[in-house]
Amino acid sequence: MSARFLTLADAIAEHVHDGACVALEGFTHLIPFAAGHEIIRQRRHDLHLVRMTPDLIYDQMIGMGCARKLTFSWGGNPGVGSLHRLRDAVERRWPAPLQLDEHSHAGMAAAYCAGAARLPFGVLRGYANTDLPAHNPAIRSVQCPYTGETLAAVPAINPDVTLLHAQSADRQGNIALHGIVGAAREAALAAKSLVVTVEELVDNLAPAMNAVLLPHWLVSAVVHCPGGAYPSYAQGHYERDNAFYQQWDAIARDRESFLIWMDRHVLRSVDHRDFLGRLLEDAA
Amino acid sequence: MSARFLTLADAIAEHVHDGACVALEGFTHLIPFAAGHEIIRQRRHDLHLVRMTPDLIYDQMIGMGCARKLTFSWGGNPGVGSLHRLRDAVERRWPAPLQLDEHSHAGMAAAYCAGAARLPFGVLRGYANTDLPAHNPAIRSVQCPYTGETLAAVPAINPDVTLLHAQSADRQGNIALHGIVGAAREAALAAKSLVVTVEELVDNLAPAMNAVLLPHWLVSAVVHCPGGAYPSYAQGHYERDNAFYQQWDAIARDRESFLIWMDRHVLRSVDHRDFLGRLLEDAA
Amino acid sequence: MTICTREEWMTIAASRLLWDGCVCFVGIGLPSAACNLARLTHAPEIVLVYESGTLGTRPDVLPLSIGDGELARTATCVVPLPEIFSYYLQAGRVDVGFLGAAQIDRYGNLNSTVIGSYDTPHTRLPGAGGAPEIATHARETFVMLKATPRSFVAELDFRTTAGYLQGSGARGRSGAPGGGPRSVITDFGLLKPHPDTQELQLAALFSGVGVEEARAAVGWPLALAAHVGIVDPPEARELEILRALHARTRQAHARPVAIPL
Amino acid sequence: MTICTREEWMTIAASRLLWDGCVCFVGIGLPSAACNLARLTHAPEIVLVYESGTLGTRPDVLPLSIGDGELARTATCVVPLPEIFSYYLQAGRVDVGFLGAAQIDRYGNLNSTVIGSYDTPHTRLPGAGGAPEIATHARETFVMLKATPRSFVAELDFRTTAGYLQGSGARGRSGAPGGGPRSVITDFGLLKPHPDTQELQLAALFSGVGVEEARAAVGWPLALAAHVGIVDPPEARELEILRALHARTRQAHARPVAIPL
Repeated sequence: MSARFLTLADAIAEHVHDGACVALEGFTHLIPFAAGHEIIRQRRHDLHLVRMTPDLIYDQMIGMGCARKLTFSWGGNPGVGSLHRLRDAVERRWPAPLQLDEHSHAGMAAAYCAGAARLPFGVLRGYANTDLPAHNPAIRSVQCPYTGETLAAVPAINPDVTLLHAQSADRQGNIALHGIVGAAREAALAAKSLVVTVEELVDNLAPAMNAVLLPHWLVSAVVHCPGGAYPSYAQGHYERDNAFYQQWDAIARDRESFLIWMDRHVLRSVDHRDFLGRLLEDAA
Repeated sequence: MSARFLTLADAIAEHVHDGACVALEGFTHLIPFAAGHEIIRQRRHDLHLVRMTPDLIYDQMIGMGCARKLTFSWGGNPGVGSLHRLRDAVERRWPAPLQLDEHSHAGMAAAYCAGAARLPFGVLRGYANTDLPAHNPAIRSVQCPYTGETLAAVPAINPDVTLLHAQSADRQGNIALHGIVGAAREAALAAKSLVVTVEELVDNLAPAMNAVLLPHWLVSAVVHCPGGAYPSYAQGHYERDNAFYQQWDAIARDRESFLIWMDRHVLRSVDHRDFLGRLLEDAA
Repeated sequence: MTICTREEWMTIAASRLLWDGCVCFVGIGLPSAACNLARLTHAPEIVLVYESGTLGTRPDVLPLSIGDGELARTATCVVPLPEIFSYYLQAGRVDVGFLGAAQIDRYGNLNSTVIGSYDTPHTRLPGAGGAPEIATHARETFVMLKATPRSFVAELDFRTTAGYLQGSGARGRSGAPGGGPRSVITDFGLLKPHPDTQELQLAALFSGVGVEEARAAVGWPLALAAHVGIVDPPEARELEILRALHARTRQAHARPVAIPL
Repeated sequence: MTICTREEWMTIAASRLLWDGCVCFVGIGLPSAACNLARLTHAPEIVLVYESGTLGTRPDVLPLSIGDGELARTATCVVPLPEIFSYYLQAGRVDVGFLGAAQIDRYGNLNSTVIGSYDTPHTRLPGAGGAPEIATHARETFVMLKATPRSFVAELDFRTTAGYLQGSGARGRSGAPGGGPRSVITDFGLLKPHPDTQELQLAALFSGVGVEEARAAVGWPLALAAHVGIVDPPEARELEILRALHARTRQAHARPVAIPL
């Protein structure tokens, strides 16, 4: 398998199917907003969404009815408060019920690592004396064959497709990330297919032998998509728009204002460039 | 804990004790030869040596009677052939019997990772249908709590002390490595104490946010020791002396020639600088 | 006495609990302000670890999120998140973990998951994040939250994070490696666990605050420690540095980010 | 026909088995020469993975060790060794694993651990290294070793690495994810497993070599495949590129390394 260069619309059409298990990763940094918007535009539904920190893009996807299940470990608007669409789905089943597969960060990280290593489960000293295992039957235990100690186990996460945003790709489709990487690499390696939007295409990646890199033969599709992480950020390219995160609280608090915003900015925009243009218009 | 800057002699005297479990890591690259020689000079014995690929430095330590046990996964002279001193210890118990705790690379890597994470065991799909588990009771199995599949388990490796060689340290004792890192970082993080010899001390490490780095608060002692990996190599500083590796075959094949070489080059040298000087004399 | 808000006082009180060189697992909000204040005052060599993977970070302004670019730019290094939880936190490399929550009970157990029942929640909260394992593995934890009878409760709706469980040694018997919540910093003073029962007791009051205010804010009958201390008011220098930090932060966050088009 | 050594012929025969774009887990020695020859001839986009953590490496000269600096310098990237074994090999990302050994049996099982008994060995060999898991997880493996009745044996002294076990589907029944040894490249030709029994059979001979030479070199009664093919002699271009690679390598390794004093 070698990386193919596609438009975002083609990459989503080809790799994200209704009912699939889909992870958009990136921990605060490099969140694939553009890819998430295209999934909404293509009206995907019944998705099993996976992400440590759902963030605004999952709030949007859940609010637009894309999801039936959410695997996560922290679902808020970082530094601001609630994800209102996520809450509405959980508290009032709007626009649809949302099944929760809830973890801690440590548990979910172990589950991604197990997935990347194609082991069926991950092991950690976690979830001890908490109510989480009682509400999530996927959290089990395993006994150490040396000490007899009981440790927590989590089932491996192996998404049908992982979508990432990264700073750059070369002409072969090798992908380079830098800055905060979260569990992006593990989520990528754990997936059956991998779609990456990038800020820029370069002839040759900067030499950095121990850099975080995804070799082209692990990459299903590469999409050139500048600004693809906005309002999250891409270290070296643009900063996190903290003000947008704060504004989102008001937009998403109310079903109607949410739907109006999504209609104007996501559904009616033809692509991510158009989406960004509409935000620029708002700001003008 | 914060890093202290010591001479190599003091660092070994303080951190490597008779009977201890000691790992000198570095996969082909950055092998801590100077540290191993100082252990020989200080006549440490009854050590449990741990290293994926024993290499020449363990051949020397075993031949000089430092070791009682060896945890390893491949014990040869890379690209050349046997480690004759290791073979002599195993085949003819000279100079002392050597207990083997033998693994595969994948198993030992999993054991280091478990050690670094302070889990009691590591899991892998390994050792399947081989005779290794029959000869190493430390290789056990664990059952997946989801699929019922039986997987291999290895006990965590947590050395009393890990010794590494690295390219550079800053004034705080932060350690930077680049190039082939093997399981050096996992061995370092798994250890109770960590001693690092470095090619150079710098005021500030080059900024590289995702570089391989050991923060100073994990480092027990830093030793400035240029050439400390020779005849292994330090990427960016000097190359592997493949010719020396080839010459070692003849030196180590015979007990007497081995002892003469060790006496002249290691025991009679006062430090690593003196050791290198003696090799230069030989070459002149 | 310098005039300040209770939030400033909490932040300053928390920062004083930290020591130079301590390795601190930092959460967003008040803990992040307290840790950075400590770094800018008496603990210049404090090692700040954020769960986003930034080790030894020295931000000039406070991050809004746990993974702002400022944290990466000023870090000694940035590692993948799974390593933070396995090789650093679980490995016992963290001295102090800072936690917040929506609810705390008298044994320092925390809820940040749900108000009401899990399946039919009254209020769905963000969830666990790093908290359960921070609480398990950090040598000690500090909890920061403002006190009301709705947050300091007799019974949690959901136990997201273990403190001292049912007290009287239950945590120790459970085998938890870390020491548990050693201080709860709230907006009237500090609570600390009783040495035997581990029930949180009033250990210190902000100077000028009375016991009755504390009791009114806590949803269980609050016991007093053998000695109830006084938390000195902020010094002028502490307050100045904290306010400058907040001013820089406000300024930085108000700076409009250009839409990358 | 170009005159060449049997070792050259083996290397060239092995290189021809590789295809462009294939992800190849490379061992030192003959496999490394074969893989790099393939890269320099018909498979420019072959992805070479060395267990030292170098991914997509394109060395100008052959490494002596598995971790020479040349491999790191010319790699797409270098990752920690545990990742190579867990995230790449065990994850099923490797198409072809190349193995050598001291002994092979008729079902492609390998010994690289010991001659004689494990506890009182006649000859202690280097041991397993990456082989057991390469053999388990690579989609297929190629084994390269010169044939003598002491290396191609009726019974192994120690099974370091599983091939087809006892044959007749035993490997498949054991649940091994990879396909096992699909070709054994030796100095008279190729052996391949029988489709049903998986016993290694003579599948091809170097042109000019007779069946009797093959039979004499193998320590079990060597069966012939339904069709025994011919391995064409090296082409001039193949030989030229291989010899230039070896010449560059000899020259590089002969260059004295300055003692870093």
